[in-house]
Amino acid sequence: MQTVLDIMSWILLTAGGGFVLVGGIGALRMPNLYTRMHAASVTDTMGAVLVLSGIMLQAGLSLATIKIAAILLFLLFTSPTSSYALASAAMLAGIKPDAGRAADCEDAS
Amino acid sequence: MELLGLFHYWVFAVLLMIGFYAVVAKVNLVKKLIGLSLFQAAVFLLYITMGKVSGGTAPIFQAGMTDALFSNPLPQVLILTAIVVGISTTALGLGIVVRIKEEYGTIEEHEIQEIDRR
Amino acid sequence: MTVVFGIFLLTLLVITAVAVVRTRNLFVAVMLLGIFSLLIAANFLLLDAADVALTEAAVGAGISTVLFLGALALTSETEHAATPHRWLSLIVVVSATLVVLYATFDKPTFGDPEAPIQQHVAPWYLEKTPEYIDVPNVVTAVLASFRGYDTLGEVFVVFTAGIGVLFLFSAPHGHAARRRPGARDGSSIGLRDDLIPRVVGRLLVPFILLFGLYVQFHGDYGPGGGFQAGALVAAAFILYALVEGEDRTLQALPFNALLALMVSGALLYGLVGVASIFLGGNFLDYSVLSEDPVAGQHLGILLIEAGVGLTVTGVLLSIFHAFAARDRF
Amino acid sequence: MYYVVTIATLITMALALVRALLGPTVYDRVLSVNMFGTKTVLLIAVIAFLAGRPDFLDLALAYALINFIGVLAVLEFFKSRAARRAAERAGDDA
Repeated sequence: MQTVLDIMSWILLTAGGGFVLVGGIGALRMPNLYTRMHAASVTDTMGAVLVLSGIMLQAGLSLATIKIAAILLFLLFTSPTSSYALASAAMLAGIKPDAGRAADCEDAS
Repeated sequence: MELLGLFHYWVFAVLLMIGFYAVVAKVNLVKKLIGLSLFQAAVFLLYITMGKVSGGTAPIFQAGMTDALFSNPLPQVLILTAIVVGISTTALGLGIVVRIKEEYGTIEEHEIQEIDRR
Repeated sequence: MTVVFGIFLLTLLVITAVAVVRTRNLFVAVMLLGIFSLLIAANFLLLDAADVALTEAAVGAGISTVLFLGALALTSETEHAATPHRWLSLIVVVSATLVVLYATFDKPTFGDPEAPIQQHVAPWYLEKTPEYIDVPNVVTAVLASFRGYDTLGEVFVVFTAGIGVLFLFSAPHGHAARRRPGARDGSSIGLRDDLIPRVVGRLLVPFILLFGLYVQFHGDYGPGGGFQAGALVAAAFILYALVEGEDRTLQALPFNALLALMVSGALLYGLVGVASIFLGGNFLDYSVLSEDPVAGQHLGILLIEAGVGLTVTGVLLSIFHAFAARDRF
Repeated sequence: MYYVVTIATLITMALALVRALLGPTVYDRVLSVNMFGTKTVLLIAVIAFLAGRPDFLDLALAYALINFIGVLAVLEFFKSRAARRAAERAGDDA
């Protein structure tokens, strides 16, 4: 039983690490703000869910698992909200979503 | 490895001086305060680094942890309070900067001095 | 391996610090300062200082960004290009760096258990805490009991800083003529029009408050205590002010109540000390507060941590309101 | 096995920092601060288990709750700045 749990948490943790890394590379390499935001949200949702559930399997039934579940819940509430807030602020400031090219220009202020 | 043991102190020295540079060379008062908080963070880092013991753990007793090695709690106590004091004093500094802006219309040091000379 | 992680994080820390100083856009500098705070908290954790990392988290992530942004809104966002005496200051700074670097070679190696700092007082604290105070968190024991004097001083410094900010902002406006009626309308309602942040923000406020109380009262057993809890509770009210506007926050917790919090926390701390004198002990010697010395210590720590929490909450929130209530021009 | 995740998180933090330094807009920097915050939560959670001290999770919980405030403050800052500029323009016209 323990071995099965270990292997499962191994898989979850490694996959989570992979998603985190891919999101990081995307946030660096994507051509404009909105695509970068898209890449960054991979780390906030998929990466966080996989890594934290991998840890949860290791922790077993304890207070730590409840805390991790709370962390996961709050992350899933806050990170989409902050992405929304950021995207709406950028939209209002006049940065156009344009997937093809680097559509950014430095905010004049 | 012998030299790597001093890396933390080098980082402290470099951070301290980056903060110091911002305080002496920049003329913008908000930037000076930012430099001051970098300086402050460097000192925090020095204290905490000195309290660390290799192979030690945080000085909080836990069930089933007999004769574990603990890091030094004393620097942690000093820095814990210093962080909150630091943010309060930074806020005081920012308050003074805001008042200067209201009275002089600028927060650049040389412009303030020019206005004072007139 | 942990040491390698630490070195990596420290390198990022130095890069961030250089970028903070180099950028001319103060808004960008504040954002980078947020990253700096996250990095230094992770470093504190790697260096076994969980309590310090929690304090940095509570203060650095929310409150300091909000205060700096408030100050930028009231002053200006960009820095002028002029740096007079640039070369002179560079020379001074580089030579000072060389002196400090030279001094580091006399330091004991990182993590050396034989270093002078590990020989004095600290082993005594670690050994005697279970006997005299009997709380698992040695940091709390030292903070609240063994070095209660220091903490009393720090609380009064925080209190004084709060009074100082309120005093500064009690002055009338320099440019009263430039104030326009209605100019404040946009700034006082916060994000009341943005539905999604508003709903999520309102959802989080009670949880942050609950977590603050947990940190306050669980501080004897895990990382936490009055300073962290005060900052967390203040952060909860700041979040409420951001999503619901200043006026509603002031309805929930009026300004007079904040002043009362500030004063009562500091007073509570002092009175515990005076009470222990009257009961026959020394100032801030909690052993006399109860029949059993250890129970007395527990009671004393509970009371003074409550005092610290009240003062820190009151001061941070009144500073925030003082900045937010200032007319923008 | 926690090392894999820790290293991935650290590299992502470095990448986010590069994005914060490059910009080009202020929104990119806010994005990377936000991303950095989530990565710190993950890093702290992993380190807590790496060190065998689950009580460090309080710290990750604090960050999960508090990080949000920074982004909202930025949004409020942009909004009030836009309102201020609009008021200034209206004042200039009058």
